[in-house]
Amino acid sequence: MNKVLFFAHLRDAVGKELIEINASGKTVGELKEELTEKYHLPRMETVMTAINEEFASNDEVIQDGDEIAFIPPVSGG
Amino acid sequence: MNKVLFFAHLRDAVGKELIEINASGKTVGELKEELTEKYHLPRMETVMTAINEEFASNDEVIQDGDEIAFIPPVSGG
Amino acid sequence: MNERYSRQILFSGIGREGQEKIRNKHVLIIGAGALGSGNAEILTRAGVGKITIIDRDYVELSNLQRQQLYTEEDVSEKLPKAAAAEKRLRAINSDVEIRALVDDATPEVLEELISDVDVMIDATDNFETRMVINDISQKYNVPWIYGACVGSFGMSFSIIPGKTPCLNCLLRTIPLQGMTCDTGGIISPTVQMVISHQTAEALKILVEDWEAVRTSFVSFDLWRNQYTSLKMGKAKFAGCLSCGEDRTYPYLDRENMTKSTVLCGRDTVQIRPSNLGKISLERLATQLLSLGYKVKGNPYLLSVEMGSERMVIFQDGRALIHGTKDLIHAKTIYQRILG
Amino acid sequence: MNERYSRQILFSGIGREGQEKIRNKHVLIIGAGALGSGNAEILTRAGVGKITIIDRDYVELSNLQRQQLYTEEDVSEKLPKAAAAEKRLRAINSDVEIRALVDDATPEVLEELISDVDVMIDATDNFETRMVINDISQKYNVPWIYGACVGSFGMSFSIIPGKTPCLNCLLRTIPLQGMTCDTGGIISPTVQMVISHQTAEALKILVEDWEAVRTSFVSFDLWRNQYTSLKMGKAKFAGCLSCGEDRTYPYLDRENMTKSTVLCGRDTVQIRPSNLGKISLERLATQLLSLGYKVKGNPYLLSVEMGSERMVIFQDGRALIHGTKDLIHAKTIYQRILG
Repeated sequence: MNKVLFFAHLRDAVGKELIEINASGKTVGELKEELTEKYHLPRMETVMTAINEEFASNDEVIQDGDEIAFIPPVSGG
Repeated sequence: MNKVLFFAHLRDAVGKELIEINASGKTVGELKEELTEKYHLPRMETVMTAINEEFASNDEVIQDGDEIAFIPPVSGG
Repeated sequence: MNERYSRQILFSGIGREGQEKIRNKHVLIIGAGALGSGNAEILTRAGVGKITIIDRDYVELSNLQRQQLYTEEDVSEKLPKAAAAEKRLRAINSDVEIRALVDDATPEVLEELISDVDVMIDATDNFETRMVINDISQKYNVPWIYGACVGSFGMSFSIIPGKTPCLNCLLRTIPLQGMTCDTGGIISPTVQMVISHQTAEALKILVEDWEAVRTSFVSFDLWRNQYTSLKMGKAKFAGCLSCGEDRTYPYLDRENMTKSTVLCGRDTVQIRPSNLGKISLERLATQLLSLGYKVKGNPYLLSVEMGSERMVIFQDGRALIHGTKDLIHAKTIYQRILG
Repeated sequence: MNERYSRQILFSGIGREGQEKIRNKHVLIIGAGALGSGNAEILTRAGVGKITIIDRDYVELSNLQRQQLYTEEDVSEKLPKAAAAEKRLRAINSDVEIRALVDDATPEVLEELISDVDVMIDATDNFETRMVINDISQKYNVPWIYGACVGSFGMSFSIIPGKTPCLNCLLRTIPLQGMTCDTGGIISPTVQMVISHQTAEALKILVEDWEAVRTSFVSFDLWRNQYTSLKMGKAKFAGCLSCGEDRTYPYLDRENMTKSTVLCGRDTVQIRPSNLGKISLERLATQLLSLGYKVKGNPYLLSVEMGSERMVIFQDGRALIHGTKDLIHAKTIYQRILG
């Protein structure tokens, strides 16, 4: 199983900060697509992904137990 | 084994942020005394202790693998 | 939409209803130094209905490095901090009722101010006053937000009566020799980060979003890139004299306060701290020397030159401040060094 | 000891030598909004030798909730932010050489300013300018500190050429529709916390304490009590056009910039963004409606009333701003909504 954390407006879109799903074997890109569809997440292609508090690219493969976080870069200032 | 983290001036006194020692079976109070002697730490009786990111009192017993942190409340402002 | 606060109303945690609540609340800020001036500016800009700020000190040149309401002109006019703060806060937001008091935050003074206060912000520089705030908070059921910093290290904790542990639970006794900005230095990003935490908590309390109020104790070091958040449930102490069942509010008792007395016929004030206990004169001497102070001493006392004053500190924490008859000024000097 | 900076010199990370370095450095702050005014105040108080701040905008009433250098008087005088900032910064610290420019931070303008700059602070409100800063940073080997915030959510990352990944590595393409303070709202504690991180990093860079500079990407949510710090080593992209081996600095190329043109004979400016690509008009409409804007539209375009102007947005991101001939004003309005 994997914990998936959502930050900022992604959290609002999903309705909670944390979900638990089984994403092991999937790439980050595949997980993004799946979640985009399920939760209608906006613009996931520009969202930063972390696996276990380390930056991960779209083709990285998720292992069982990995903690995933999605952090949308924002532009306000 | 246990990781022990020092914050603020305690870190300066010890010379590093993190040490690894075996403290399992000791109480927080005993560990404080031991470290005070070894590193000449100032006023440990007023320093807050956390075990695994949770506040711990002086009579709490440390388990193997516990992460200890010493955080001195400061008065500046 | 109220144009002035439109960006704040847009934020989902506040909204129009939250802004209305903020507009009808009263915040008491104790201290107008680094934390006090920053907290006051943010809450004034946010449109809080009424802000009371109390401080006993004057604006000095060495304040300008981090105390954001003040200018070089305030230093040259030697304005009291509360007065200088009031002037700037009014220019920032004339909607807010600002009450500025040049006074020492004693139990008597705070008990008089507390009646319609919704939250207190700790912007003091010593544990003695914090313990008074803590007792007032418990006695009158008003939340307060602890904040403190030295160097690049800072911390904050929201204290909600009946819900979280109180400061007395955490500390049990007042640390006599806490690090202060006059002994450990301070950089302004640290101050601002403590203020960020304090004002975010204050806004949550003002809009009554109790779910959102942080229950953990935050501490961080900006130079060493550390940030920790501690769960505090276990810190609650049933026998606590400030928040336990048999509470006495010990810090509202005059007996437990630092006493300052002008010594008759001499240009000297004596300071006698509340919790007498030995301090390490040797360690204090080393520390003060490394900071560039002129220090002389023997096993029984230390003598420190501080500008036009000279402070003599005894092992039990008692001190004589020579060169002044001003009780409040003497206490300020004392707490700058001894926290 | 220099009395004014004594508390900063006392801090072990700075010291007398560090203060001397700070005194001889030049910081360029791009933007004088919420992040810019706060960064400028802290660095001015810290005694940086020279500070240049550039902004194209004017002080408006809705800025006062979080933009700390400005007062109600600045609003009523409609002062440019750079000019109002300069006035206040001078009153705070006459030691510091303040240069304030009322201008758009285009590649040309920034390339002219960069020569003796030691660090750039990102205080912009859009990714397009950030990408320009990022390319300038790589081309001239000057670190910059990214900072951004919306609502209670904020982030910061220090970008050191040759050491850390750059913003282009992280984003690969510019997000066309980033959340902005005009769409997601903002509270001032969030701004201050980003500023704390940015100024702490700036001080480390100014005193050349490269060991202390944070290499992780920080993000936090003050309302939801979150704080994360991500290791970024793996984000470095060898083929990056800004910092890779075959770099072209694409964002310094005029072809890749948002173009604004006054439409002949009409009181209208056309904005054509650099990275054309479909945007979701439906989502944008829902968002703007929920924020209280008057929105009309069809599958091909949206029309939004914004005070005295009206913006028509097409699917490819192109927009017409009716009611103005001022290119910079039009671009400001556009980026407020589209980030």
